[in-house]
Amino acid sequence: MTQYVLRRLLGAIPLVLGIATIIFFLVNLAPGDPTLLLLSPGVTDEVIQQMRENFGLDQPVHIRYVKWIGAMLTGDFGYSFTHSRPVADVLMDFLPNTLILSASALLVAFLFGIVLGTIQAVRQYSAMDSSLSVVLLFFYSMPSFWLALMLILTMSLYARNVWGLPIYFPASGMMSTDYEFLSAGGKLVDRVKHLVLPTLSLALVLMAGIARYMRGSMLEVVRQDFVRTAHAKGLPERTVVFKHALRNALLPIITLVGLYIPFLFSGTVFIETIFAWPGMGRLIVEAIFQRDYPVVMAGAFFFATMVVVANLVADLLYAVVDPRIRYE
Amino acid sequence: MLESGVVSAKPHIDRSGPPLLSVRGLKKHFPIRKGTFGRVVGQVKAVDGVDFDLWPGETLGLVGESGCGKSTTGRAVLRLLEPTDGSVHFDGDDVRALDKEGLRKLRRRAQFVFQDPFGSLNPRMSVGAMLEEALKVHGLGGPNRRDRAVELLERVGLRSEHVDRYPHEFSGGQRQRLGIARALSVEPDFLVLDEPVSALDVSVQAQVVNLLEDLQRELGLTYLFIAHDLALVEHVSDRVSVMYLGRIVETAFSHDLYRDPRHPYTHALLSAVPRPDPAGREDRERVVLTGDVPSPSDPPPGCPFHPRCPNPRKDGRCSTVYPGAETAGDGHSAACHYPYFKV
Amino acid sequence: MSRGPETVVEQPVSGYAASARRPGGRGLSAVLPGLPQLLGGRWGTGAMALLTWLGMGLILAARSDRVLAATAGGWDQRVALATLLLALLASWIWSWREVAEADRLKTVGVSQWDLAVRAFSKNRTAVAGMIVIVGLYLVALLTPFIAPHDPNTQYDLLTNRLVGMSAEHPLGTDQFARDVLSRLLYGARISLSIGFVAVGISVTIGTLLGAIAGFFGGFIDGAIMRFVDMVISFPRLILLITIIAIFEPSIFLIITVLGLTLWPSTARIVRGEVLSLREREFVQAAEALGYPKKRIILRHLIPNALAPVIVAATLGIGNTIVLEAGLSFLGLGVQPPTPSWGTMVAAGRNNLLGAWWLSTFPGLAIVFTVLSFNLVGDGLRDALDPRLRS
Amino acid sequence: MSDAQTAGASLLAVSDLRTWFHTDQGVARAVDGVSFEVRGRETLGIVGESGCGKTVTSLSVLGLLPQPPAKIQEGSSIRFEGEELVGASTKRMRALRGNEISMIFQEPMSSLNPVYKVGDQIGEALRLHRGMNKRASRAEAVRLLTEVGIPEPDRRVDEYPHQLSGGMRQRVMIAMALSCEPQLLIADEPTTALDVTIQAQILELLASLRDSHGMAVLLITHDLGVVAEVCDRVVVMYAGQVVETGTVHEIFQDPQHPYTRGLLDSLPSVDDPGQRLRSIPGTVPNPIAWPHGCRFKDRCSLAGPGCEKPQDLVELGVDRAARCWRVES
Repeated sequence: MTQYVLRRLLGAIPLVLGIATIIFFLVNLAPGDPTLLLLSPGVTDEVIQQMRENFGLDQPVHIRYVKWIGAMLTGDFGYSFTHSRPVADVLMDFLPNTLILSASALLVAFLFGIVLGTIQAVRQYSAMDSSLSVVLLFFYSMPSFWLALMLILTMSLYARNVWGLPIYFPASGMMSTDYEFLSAGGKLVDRVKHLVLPTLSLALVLMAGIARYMRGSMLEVVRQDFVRTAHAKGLPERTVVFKHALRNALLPIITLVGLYIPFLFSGTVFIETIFAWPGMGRLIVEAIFQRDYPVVMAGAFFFATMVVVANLVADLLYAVVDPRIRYE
Repeated sequence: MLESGVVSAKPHIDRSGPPLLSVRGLKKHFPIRKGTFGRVVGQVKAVDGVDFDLWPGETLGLVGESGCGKSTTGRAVLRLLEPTDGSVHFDGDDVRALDKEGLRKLRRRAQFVFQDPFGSLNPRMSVGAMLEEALKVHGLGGPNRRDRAVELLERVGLRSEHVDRYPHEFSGGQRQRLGIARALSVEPDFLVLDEPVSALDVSVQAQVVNLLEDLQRELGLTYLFIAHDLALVEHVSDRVSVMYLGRIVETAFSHDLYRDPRHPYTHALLSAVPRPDPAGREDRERVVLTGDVPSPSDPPPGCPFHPRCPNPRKDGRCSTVYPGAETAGDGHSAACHYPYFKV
Repeated sequence: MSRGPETVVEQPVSGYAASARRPGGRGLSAVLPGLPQLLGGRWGTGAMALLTWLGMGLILAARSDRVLAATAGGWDQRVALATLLLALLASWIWSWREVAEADRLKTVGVSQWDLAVRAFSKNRTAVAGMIVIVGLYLVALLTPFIAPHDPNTQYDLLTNRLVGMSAEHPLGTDQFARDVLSRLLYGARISLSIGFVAVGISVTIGTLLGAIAGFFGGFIDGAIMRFVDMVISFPRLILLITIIAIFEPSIFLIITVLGLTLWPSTARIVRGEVLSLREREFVQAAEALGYPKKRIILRHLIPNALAPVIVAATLGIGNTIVLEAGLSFLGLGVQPPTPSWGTMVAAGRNNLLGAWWLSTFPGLAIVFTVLSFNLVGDGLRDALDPRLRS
Repeated sequence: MSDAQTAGASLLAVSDLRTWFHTDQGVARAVDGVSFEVRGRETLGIVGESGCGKTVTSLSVLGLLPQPPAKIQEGSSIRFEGEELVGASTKRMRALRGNEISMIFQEPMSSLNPVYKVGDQIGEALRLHRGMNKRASRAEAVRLLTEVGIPEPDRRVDEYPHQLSGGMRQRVMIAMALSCEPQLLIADEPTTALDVTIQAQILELLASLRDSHGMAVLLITHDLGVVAEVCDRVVVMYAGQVVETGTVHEIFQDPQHPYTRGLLDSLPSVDDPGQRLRSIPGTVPNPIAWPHGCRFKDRCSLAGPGCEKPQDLVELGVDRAARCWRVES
């Protein structure tokens, strides 16, 4: 088993290096020159020239590339102009927030997606199946940033103030202003309340996709010969469905993890911007606008690594569930 | 000069001249790759040294259980799969040395008929278009290729108005006829038939087999007939070769092979075939082999059949020395140190 | 064992021909396109022809002044005029030919595509999706005639700013007192055209590279697939944002960038299909018949690999529309004042409480457009399902 | 073996079974009035070509057909030890399946669940019907694996289906079916997907287990050779109907119905390969529109005026009948 893991890890390294290379050359093709940004009226040319040197911007590209990769591997991601702090520290502040949001969105999406998909497949052609299909298709076709705005509109603006409902969820930031004064329990409740809308905005679109996929996968498995064998053994319907069919139907869903993670991270860009959530997605977009290339490069590199790690985890999970893979 | 004991109902085969097809030491190994860089860690020896000859107008049956390499042999002979070793001569030409143009000419004279009625026809092309395409690529059928296509359909027992129909509108038996019509479109002399009727019901099977026999008699075709149904192979073939784990273990005139099997595997194979004759079922001699066929990636040393061989005279030589296949006077050869001889 | 009795050629061609043939069908279609189809029980085709014809008639009647002025107007007026005439003609010809088509089917066999069309037209939700899409494209092309106001003119800022729904402005006005409905109609062009063209580019590249990787295998396959793995494993939006932010955003840049970054998923699908098709016996038969590689790829592999590509493309258009809206939302899409749904949703963001309609309606427009494409995509997937082939 | 069931009385009695399929092209009458009996310790063979309804018949007995699209019509009767199964409660049917009546299928490659251990799948019926715990059912599974001739059973019991060959998987299926000592084993084309030498092993195993367990076997197959080797009595089916019944010797030595004769003639026999095969022309008609009268008339060499009216089974002796007006009773 460990041999299998090692081989997968080795396979992932060229992938990550490849992505890093693409990002590096992409960013360096950029016409804009980052140092111009620092131009306050009084700054003389020598100072700019000096600035370019210590950021190493004057050396030819390939040298900068080798130095950058070298630095990258030793964990030195360079210096951020806009935050005037080492990029590594900046990332350390923002990365955990993105991970919390992505993890909770992933959990919600896969949990509800699998449950809804299974219900649809088990109750095929029923009213439940067709109505769920329409609702899910509706969410599947929705841009997550619009869903976020609609959730804010209803759940945090209109619900309590206009419609007088006891529902209210905060629409920005990770915690309320009076966070320090709350009790430990209160703190937790406050953090969760702030997490609800961003997670739903990210998760619902994904959940719809997973449910559709799960329904198809279950319907495919229920047609297999071994399900008929299970019935021929006299097993009750729920054992056939939840023991024999479900586990086989979950196999392709696990591969979806690898496929949907990039989709999820793309979503964080919007959700973090709308909900003022201090995460990596928002960090990168702002860095791009401000031409803060070290942050862009490091952030993109981190995202790519996280996707590769997620794929690796999905592969391992697949090997755990499907014995046919384990021994190769 | 080989001469069968009993002249079967088939036309007399003249084996005095050179064979149309002669295969010597044919091998086809598939590499087993592992790991991310696809390191080769072993070889599946699907075909591991096969020799046979085929005279014009003759039908050679190639029979054996799944995994014995009979289909791979059929494909390697026509270079649908590039052989790993050995030589194949068709009408004197060295097939393995043919360049692109030479191979195209070979395709005109040697064709292939496939097994799966549902997979052997392009679902997106009408039957007429399929036949016309074959004629067009080889520049045949003259000005009006459509008439030639209709002629081919009628030749295999279908009707002219079927020409614009699509494969999914035909039954299994009719699709096999279409496969045969496509092979005939380039007017070949030699056909490799890879389990042509195995996927069909018995009654439909008989229709297609009769068609193949009529075509052979009329057009003087030579067949390499590959199948796992022993009774069918005996009915169709003049001579039969039995394959096991990538090699031919026995070759004989079909009549002699079934009366007097000399290789222990052929003997066991024949006794395992269920006979549609309940009267004799009690006193029939039964040889039931134990265990499964070994994996072709590491065949047992010496004679590949020795681990399962029920031959009473089996000894150390069997598990160390590979038995050569000497051909007895009556054209009957068996690759076994101690072949069975009818007393 | 062959799988039970299938449709055997002896039986006459079922269903399709008999019901379409109505005496005097041709005459009816001349009077009112779509009528013979409706009477013949084929709602999908009938409704589409009839609605198109009536729609065009309505525009001619209500907006005849603009139609006449169009000949001298800008390029979008001329495009609108051409669309109007073409749509009228199309509904006539199509309805006429469709009746004749029924006779042709009597003699010729039912091809895979006929089977798929018949299965698709039985799926009501898919046909509904198709009708909505055709309607959207017609509306987008005919906007110069349909839009109540000019999208960019700013009415009196004092009285007309952020006004709710009214007769004058059915969907209210925005923060620059511009008519939301007109902007929505003009915005449709951006979303619909970008989605279509970008997917067109990416599907073509993806199919070709996928087929080559699948057919030739070995080193080429390895190289293409490693590159595909890389691009697919990277969050696409961040890649897009990086590229667009570097160069000046414009429609042309967005289309090319979307087109060049969406092809890997199609390549993966086509490669998988080609790999499985190569094992199929009819491809080996083509090789046995000595057909040149080019013919095998173009005539035997790609036609049979198209089904999943068509489905992926249709679903792809929906996703691309969402992606484009996202870029516009971040200000990286079409630059103001040209209207696009994404920018309109973004504009409404800080007026949520005061003017809820600013973000809601463009968002709904996106959802219904993408929903229609997804409905059609699902319908196509079931219709092109290989199990239906025999 | 319950005492109520003596050697002569019928274990399974199927009479006038009609199982129809509602498809969008129309109603396919796959099984259209089939009657037969299976007695204790006996092997009854149902033989026929694809599309004759033999598999649908076997699945109807255990009620394994999804309703819709399938539907067992009123008037159909399936009695097991005298108890009517058509319309029986799902709970009752579940108590029978895998316990009193077991079934094995054609494709060993796909009939076992790929993600569960072999021992677990064998023990499942035992845990359900005999209330055994995990440990006891695993031990019994090892014993069963030995009984069906699988080498190193204590290692194999913890292996997964993909690690076994086709022949071994079919043995596992048989072990699974026999785990609760059923009275009737239904085998749907058990050896069709296997090679000749492996098929011989499995047929021999089935025959010995039938005698040692004293159970009846209902064998569904298209292979007349297998029928001749293993069956005591035979039912020949064509186009959803029984066209001939009789002992295996009567059917092979003195076939009455033209279809049975046609089947036997199209077999290439190993003993005299010379003469040309006499094939049956045409193809099986479409079950949505069975021809009226005799369903074989368009393919029958003896077709005549009498074939236009519906044919019923003409009794020719004890358990001996044929559905053709030309047959003299």
